[in-house]
Amino acid sequence: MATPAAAEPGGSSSRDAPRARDTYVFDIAEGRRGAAINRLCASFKDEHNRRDFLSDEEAYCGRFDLTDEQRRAILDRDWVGMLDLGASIFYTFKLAQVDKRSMQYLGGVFTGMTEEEFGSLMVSGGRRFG
Amino acid sequence: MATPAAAEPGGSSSRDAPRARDTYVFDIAEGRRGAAINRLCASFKDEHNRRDFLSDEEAYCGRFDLTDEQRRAILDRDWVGMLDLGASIFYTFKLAQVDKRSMQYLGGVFTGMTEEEFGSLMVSGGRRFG
Amino acid sequence: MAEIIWGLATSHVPSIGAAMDYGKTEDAYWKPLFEGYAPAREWMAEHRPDVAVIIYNDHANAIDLDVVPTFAIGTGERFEVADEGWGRRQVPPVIGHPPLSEHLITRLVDDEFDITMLHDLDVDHGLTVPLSVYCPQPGASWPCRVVPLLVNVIQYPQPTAARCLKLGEALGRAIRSFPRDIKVAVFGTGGMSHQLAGARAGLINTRFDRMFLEKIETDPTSLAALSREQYVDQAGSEGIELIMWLVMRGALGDGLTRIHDTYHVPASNTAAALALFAVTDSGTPSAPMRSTLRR
Amino acid sequence: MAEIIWGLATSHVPSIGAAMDYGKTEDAYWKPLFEGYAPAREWMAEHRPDVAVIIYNDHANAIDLDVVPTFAIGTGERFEVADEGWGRRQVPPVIGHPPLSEHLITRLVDDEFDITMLHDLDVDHGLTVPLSVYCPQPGASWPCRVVPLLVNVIQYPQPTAARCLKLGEALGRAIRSFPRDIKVAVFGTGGMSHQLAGARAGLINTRFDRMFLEKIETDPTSLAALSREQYVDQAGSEGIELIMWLVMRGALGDGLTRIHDTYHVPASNTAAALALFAVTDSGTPSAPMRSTLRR
Ligand SMILES: [Fe+3]
Ligand SMILES: [Fe+3]
Repeated sequence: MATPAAAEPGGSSSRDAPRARDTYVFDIAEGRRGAAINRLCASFKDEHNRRDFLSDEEAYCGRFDLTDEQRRAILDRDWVGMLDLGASIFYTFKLAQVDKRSMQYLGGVFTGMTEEEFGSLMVSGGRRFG
Repeated sequence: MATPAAAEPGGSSSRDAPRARDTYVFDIAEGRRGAAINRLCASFKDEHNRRDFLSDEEAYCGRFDLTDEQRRAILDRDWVGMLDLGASIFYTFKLAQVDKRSMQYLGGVFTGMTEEEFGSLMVSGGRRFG
Repeated sequence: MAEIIWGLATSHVPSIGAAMDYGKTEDAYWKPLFEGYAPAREWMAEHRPDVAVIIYNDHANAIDLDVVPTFAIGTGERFEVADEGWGRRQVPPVIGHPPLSEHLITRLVDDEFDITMLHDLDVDHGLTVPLSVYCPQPGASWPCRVVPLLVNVIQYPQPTAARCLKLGEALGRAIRSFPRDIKVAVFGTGGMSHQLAGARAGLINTRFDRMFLEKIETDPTSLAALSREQYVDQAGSEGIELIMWLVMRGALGDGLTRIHDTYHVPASNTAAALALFAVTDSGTPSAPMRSTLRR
Repeated sequence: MAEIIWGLATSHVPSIGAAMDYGKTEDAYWKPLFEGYAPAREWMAEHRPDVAVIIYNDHANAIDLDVVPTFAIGTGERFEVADEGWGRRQVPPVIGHPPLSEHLITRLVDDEFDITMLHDLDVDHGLTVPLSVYCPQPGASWPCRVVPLLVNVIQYPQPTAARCLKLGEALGRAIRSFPRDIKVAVFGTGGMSHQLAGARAGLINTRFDRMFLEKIETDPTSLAALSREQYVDQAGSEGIELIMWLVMRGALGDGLTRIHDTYHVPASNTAAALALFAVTDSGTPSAPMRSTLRR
């Protein structure tokens, strides 16, 4: 809605192209849609919650008002799916950290690369658009 | 600080004059000073907390970071004292409600009247100043 | 496009709600106030809005004491009735209008108002009592959706009265640019003169209140020129709530007619009033019914 | 009266803090960035402020996700370092300056900025990494007090760039009217171009960044004219953080000299930069040292 890019799907010419939208606009409606995922991820600010989650992920998910799709996306670590279901990267990154995954790993997921490929691309100056 | 009235003490010609300041200005510094009292009173939004408080007031006070003076003011229902220690009437009124005390009762306390006297004065048009 | 059809200014004293909830409106203490409401209620019942934008303040209930927004808008689909320390009022939950909330926030932020978004909000007497003043018998649900707009009137520094009037003007533009054909009412709540604490507790300033009730229609700019210190001094430390009437007034614009008003002392420790204004520049003008103001 | 002595624009990427915390600043990956910081750090070490006003955003850490203030100021005596989901950074707690916070809030609210007051606030990497950029070895305590000023850059609608520049101008007036002889530095944090999520993840726009680094000094008004959509489009969905540099820039006023700047790609997934400006109209002018910007 806000940016022209927001509504456009990601590259579509290849079967391997990531499903991620070009740019996510985290607006109020998205925030409402993704609130349960974000709330779950926000809870990882407490060490105690991180341990609870790791010891029984399914049970931990039960504490939050997740849709089945959202629960699935969390348990499967479907990073694109979580964003498509309204989550914000600032929250889902906390889940990635629980998994000891880096932002380069996530960047790779969003763009169909390995963590190493994505990291090298950043070192070589990042990705240019427009 | 904000209003001229704020800094002036209440009527001072009589020994019976209330200790209350004319007008409390609940500013940031006051809010910081009175935070523990306000936090305790805010907790009464939960029925469960109201019951806990009534069953053991001293223990309940222990849950909050009150100064000795603040704890004393709460336990003694020193309504003027609480405000002088930084509380806001919107919070202390919740404590009054736990005691089933009305705003007219508090008005009486602040002005050196009984609840009935204060209520009658309101019905007759309230108190004029200036 | 959305249309603003009327604006209501009303006190929001908890005991006014309690009088309705516990069937005391015919008691000698309360009867004059509710009789004063009657003509406005009849008129409003014939002019039902789809949405009410209710300008009010939270009274240490839903908003954490460590977070004090100057202006905030609730975005939710539903607002539960708050437990303010003595159990919840037995009134229906308040149903929101998320698309309108989002539209108003975006327009106001673009218009340089620094709105706080509240995505999860319980509503206290500041909002539910005005709804009851509008609609005393809602049954299972209120007759309109609600967008809550909250103003800090409790902790110094409150917004200036001038800023509140400007917010109202921007709010009016924002509502009227909402691309759906809905009818909107705007509520300005709180006041009139009252002070709950301190040696001046019980303060009532009828002269100030009458002046304010008159000028809210005819000369809101002069009310916007008063400082927060003047409000506290003249109308009491809680009478500063009157700045919220200016938000409503700003939203209505200049084409308005007074339908009704009433003024009564006391409701609990407060001077209670109601003033109802029809917006006449974007609909059929409504003839005023009667005013109790200058009797 | 208080005096603004310098302004620092700096990225606040968590991994910049981690590089310092875990002794990696000499690694090939990080060395160029930290070498770029060195001249600015030397100059700042010789020009110590009493208080830093740090404009930053919380990243889903200290502020509940249901409350999104457009602009907020922390009022506390102390701000704990937040646990962002991977343990707290081992840096000193941040000590506040309540009288300055209160003064700024009152002046800004009177100046029609609708500030949210935050009376209890943990601070995340958005604030602590810039402190480390300023002072890499604080020991047991940071060398200055801090007033945090938070901007919503995460949830649409963010404040406009124009509003941010105006807030900065008002902030400058508010700081300079504080009646104590203290020296104040202003930090604008975040940026430069980066996008963390979506098919455009990894976006870097060096052309835009260089333009921004230049015009933040010479033509901030042109940067204030860009829409939030242009920021997101050009600098990435997280690059919109750059609007916070405009708050700092507005506070400095027109008499400023660039002391140093540096630009490096990448810090994690971000284009990282630093730009340091001395305020010259209320102190002795400082000669610029060197600029890596237009090398
Ligand atoms: Fe009120
Ligand atoms: Fe950031």
